Amino acid sequence: MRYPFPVGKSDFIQGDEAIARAAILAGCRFYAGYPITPASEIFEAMALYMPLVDGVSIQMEDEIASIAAIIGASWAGAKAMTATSGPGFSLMMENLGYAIMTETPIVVVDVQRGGPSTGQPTLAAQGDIMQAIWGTHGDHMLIVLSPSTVQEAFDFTIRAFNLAEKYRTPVVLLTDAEIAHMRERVYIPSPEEIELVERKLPASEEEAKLPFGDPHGDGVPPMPIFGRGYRTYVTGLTHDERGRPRTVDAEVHEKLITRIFRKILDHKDEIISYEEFMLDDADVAIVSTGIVSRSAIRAVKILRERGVKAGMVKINTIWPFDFDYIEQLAERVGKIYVPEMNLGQLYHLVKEGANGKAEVELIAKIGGEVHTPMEIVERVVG
Amino acid sequence: MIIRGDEPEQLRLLRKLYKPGNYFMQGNEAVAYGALFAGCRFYAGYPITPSSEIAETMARELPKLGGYYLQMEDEIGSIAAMVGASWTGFKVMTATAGPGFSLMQENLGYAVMTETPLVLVDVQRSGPSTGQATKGAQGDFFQARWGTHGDHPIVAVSPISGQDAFWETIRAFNIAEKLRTPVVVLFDGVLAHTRELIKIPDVDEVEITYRKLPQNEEEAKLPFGDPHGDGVPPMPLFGHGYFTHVTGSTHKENGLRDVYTPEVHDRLVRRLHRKIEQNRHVYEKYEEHFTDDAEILVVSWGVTARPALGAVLKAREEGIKAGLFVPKTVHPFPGERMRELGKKARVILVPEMNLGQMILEVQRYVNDDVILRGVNKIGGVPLTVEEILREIRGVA
Amino acid sequence: MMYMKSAYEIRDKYLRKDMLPTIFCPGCGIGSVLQFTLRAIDDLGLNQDEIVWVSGIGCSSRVPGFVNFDGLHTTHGRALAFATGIKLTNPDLKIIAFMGDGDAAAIGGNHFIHAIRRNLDVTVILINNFTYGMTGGQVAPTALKGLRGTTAPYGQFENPFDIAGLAVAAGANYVARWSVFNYLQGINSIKKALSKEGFTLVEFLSPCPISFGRRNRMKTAPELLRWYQKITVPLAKAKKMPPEELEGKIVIGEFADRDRPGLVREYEAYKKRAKKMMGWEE
Amino acid sequence: MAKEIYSTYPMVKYLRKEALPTALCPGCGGGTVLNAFANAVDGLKLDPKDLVVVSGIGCSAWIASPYFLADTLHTTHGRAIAFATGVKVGLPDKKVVVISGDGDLASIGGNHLIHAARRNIDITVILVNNFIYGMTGGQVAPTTPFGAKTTTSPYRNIEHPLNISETVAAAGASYVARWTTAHVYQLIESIKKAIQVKGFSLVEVVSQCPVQFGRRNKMKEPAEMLRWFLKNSVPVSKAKNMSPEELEGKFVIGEFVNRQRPEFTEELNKLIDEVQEQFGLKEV
Repeated sequence: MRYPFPVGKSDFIQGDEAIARAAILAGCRFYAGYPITPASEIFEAMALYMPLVDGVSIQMEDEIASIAAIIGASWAGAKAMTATSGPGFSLMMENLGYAIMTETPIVVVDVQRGGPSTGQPTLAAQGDIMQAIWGTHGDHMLIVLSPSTVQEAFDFTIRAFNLAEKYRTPVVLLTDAEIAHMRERVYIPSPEEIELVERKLPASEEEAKLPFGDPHGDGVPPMPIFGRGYRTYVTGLTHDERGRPRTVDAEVHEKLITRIFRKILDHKDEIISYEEFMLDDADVAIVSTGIVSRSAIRAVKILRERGVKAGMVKINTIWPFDFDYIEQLAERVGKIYVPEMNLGQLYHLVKEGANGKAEVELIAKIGGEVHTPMEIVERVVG
Repeated sequence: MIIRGDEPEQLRLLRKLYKPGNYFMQGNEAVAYGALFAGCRFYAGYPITPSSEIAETMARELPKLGGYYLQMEDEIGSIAAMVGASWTGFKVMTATAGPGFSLMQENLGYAVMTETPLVLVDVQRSGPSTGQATKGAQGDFFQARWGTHGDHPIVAVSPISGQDAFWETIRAFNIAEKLRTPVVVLFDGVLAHTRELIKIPDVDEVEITYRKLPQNEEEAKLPFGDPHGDGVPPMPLFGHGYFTHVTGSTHKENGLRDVYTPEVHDRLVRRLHRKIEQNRHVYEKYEEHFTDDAEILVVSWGVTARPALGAVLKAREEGIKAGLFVPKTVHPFPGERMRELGKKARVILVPEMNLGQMILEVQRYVNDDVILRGVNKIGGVPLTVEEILREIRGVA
Repeated sequence: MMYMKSAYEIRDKYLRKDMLPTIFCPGCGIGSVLQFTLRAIDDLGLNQDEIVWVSGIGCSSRVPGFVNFDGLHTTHGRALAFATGIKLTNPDLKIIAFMGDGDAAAIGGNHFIHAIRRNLDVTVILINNFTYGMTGGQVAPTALKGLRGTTAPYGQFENPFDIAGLAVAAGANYVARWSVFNYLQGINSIKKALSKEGFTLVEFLSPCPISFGRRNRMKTAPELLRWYQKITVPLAKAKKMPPEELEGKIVIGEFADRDRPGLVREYEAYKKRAKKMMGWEE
Repeated sequence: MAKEIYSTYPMVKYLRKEALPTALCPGCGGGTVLNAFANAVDGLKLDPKDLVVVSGIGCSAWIASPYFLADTLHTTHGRAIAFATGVKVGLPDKKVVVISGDGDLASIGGNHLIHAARRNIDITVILVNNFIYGMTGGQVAPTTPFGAKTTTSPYRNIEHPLNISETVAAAGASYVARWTTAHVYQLIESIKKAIQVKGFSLVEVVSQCPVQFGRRNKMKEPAEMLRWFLKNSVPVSKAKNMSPEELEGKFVIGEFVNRQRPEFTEELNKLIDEVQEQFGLKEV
């Protein structure tokens, strides 16, 4: 396999470019998109690479069509991705729910920018955290990842594909304009160095007949993709294990939806990822995600120099959120600070997790600039 | 229409058309009549179960009142047309269900950002996706709060009966007009299709609010300023020669775009939040039953509040000290009151027709010494008094 | 007279027995159009395992559930966008999009014209019944002036869409329209559509006596069929009629039959060109 | 320098001075469109107080919003016409004009465009067609000529451009015309007609984007692009006798339709009158 970019070595590239290269190496062979700042460079890179690796890159008439096309492609057997930003992400909400309901593995990248509405198209924000979790209607479960460096943008994209394939679910990669447009040194591994997960396919006729069943007990049914003679029927309506619409049967609905929750929540340990820094003896914790974590690490170092026993947690998996871990953390430290580039979103999750066991304080910043380490330090030392 | 000073004519028509009295009607119809009484004279929508009867009632009644019913090409077009009409002075509404609500999210954010008063009724049905199209649910609780991208505040009310739907719709319009903001009515498929005896009042019993208009040229020049200190700028409507510029991009007080200056964004978005936060008295509303001495506090909302009340009453008969707290305005959540009540309770039960959404709001305001438990049911069948009572007994 | 298999043979061969009966009301035209489509597939001898049925939301969109093929029942209006992903990923699959008028022309109007513009290789079978049947008979953008629906209780005042006409203007390879009354022409058109590259459309005027007919003084399917006979004008005849006379009429026939290259072929050439431009291939 | 230009430019009275200079790139055709629109308003002696201008997202959406001094509604991507529908119903006596780009109105907003044409609502749409998404960095548009290079069709475009004017005419508009920025006088006249016509009117303006489109297609200079327009323009009357192959890559210019059809807001208000009459609600 020949790649249209160097592999097995480092390169100095933008976050958007890193995401595109990671997707190609993860085996993504279908990309559908629509231009939007600051995600367009992902699309432009995919447009350049896809035809060369015998994949498809197509520009659809809008974001609704883009996510629709990748769901179709996934059912035809391809690993598929789209990338967008706030306004486009809002438009995708209906079909994101469809992907959850039909258990379609796809990766959706949301490069966050200042909002609401068209807001600040070129500037970074973290205002879509709650939207990624709650944006579509009805009870639903999905996976949301959040990188803090260009290298992580690359690594998490590969992880996003692996999780999507493994759990037959849409995965949202929530990054921001800052990481998307920042250039950093990134190690692009060669294919042998990358561990890829492929979706389970039906091992027998029996399994193929239950595209929404649970033959292996892990909540994840094998996916009988189109064109293999399985004659699969896929619908966003409430359906039984065979995929037949059963829209007035409460039990069928409950069984389906709880399995969709279970297949992710039962594997929380594997899906959830966070990193701790200097937390062992800390009595003040900073919890942050994405680009802000970089200022937070620096802030912790400054605070330590000043004699404050500070530590921090970088949240890599935003959803499912590890409420239990935050509760344990709250028991260990007296106070938790949550710096984020919005007026309080991750803060809500942390507060729920802390369960009243520690004081939780929000350090909000909006307008497009990342917190400086000193802004965090000053809030902590008062 | 009504806002332009032809109230006498509108009152004459309302009186002539709708005699006060008790009528046997669906919750959806109650919403529609509430809107008509609140002064809504523009409706743009798209067919979707279980909200269609609202559109059908509006299509039948609005022309009689000289108002406009538009069926747009989709839900995105519907909310867009509403925003346009609102800027010409109309009180506007649309109704939809989950899938349509998902489609409206982008323009809902636009309405928040441009401070456009409108009322959006989401008749919740069982999801995700197309799910159970004809069945009720309460699964869009957090979508209403967080469904559009970016930092944004939102006001959402949730009626607990057909009669309540009539009044809560009127209240939604009043909040929207008073605070120049979109208001979501979180209704549901169960109440929407339940027929009940609903009292239509005399028009004089209905208090309605109108949006603030600019008092002078100066005010009109700052359509996104805060001349009165309440965070709510007067709205210089189109067609009055104000040359207003309205944009969903980050803008200054005069409406002109400035998408690069962090301070401008900070000022605007923080005011949008402050406007909602500091005017709690305009929208905060909840119901309480036996909360004074409740050891077991049931917190519920919307359609589930009714069986919850039934269960609490029965529990009291059995001597269990149960109480009920029902937020009627669910977003912003009445957190302070929740905190006070949470201090007194030993156990808090949160029954809802989803896998646990409002319970997360409750959790933020109670300490860890309270036992907090969800009573969840999905599949389209409402929780029963018996089911909730069983849970109450279980912790009594 | 050509030999026709019995409806039972067609049913047994192509329908999922465990899904029957269908949800369609008595007198609904969807069953007829479904039968035309299955007969066309049968006559052409197409491989059942190489066809995917795609649909959106509405009565007609429930069809992929009843036929024994791979099927993707999607969100409202978006079927053709989903189809784009399937077709480009696996070009060996033939795609049939079974759509209603509200789905294809109201909420899905944009995907419709853009799929045509791209010349996506898909055959659209479109049920036009002037109404939203599933949600209770609201007026559709295809409804002729004066027709009633639950959201047009005083008669439709908007101008109607001519879906076939729009498809021709947007550049579809094959476009035909019939009423379910014209069953032979209908089957032949579907066969032609399924045999061609690129975007093909066969639109059917199809009775919905329950949600539409009842509100328009045509309570039964035969009444609706008679009405179709009255309002439809064959293309050859329509060409000689002035616009005023055509007001309130619907033209039927074959409107376009051309051979622009389909999206799959264009994309294959594109991949070759890309590799050549990058010096990967001669 | 800028001040001097404004003081001698007669149309400046129609512009929002505090918003100038515009954000458009040098050589962009957007200025020509703004100028033509201002001249049409001037020629018709329209009071800008009787105008509401609506736009979506993109460079062309910025042409009149905020630069034109009227009520201006800058909306979400693709939805300008749907917003304008609400404005027109609310203010039936005002002129509602939508000025936006090809990506905005014909790609993501294509559905609202054809449905507004079907309804024949009295809105004037000035669609600036520069074949490209300029603001986001030069991605392929549904109007990009077959074979042209863009950032998302780096190996040349394989899709065929949508014939916007023809499609809108087929959908039922009252007035449809197409010109290029090299046909300024005809353009002004067409905009005047479009504003006056009762019903949905579309003026498609083929316009140059030298930075995002021209640069990638061997036409770096605006003048080169204008020459390209002039060389490849074919009047409607002549195009009628040409085969599709001969018309490949040509710009058909002129008026496509100019007809009277029932108009939406008029029909809507007529219906309301009838209903009020029928239920005896009219005041005696």
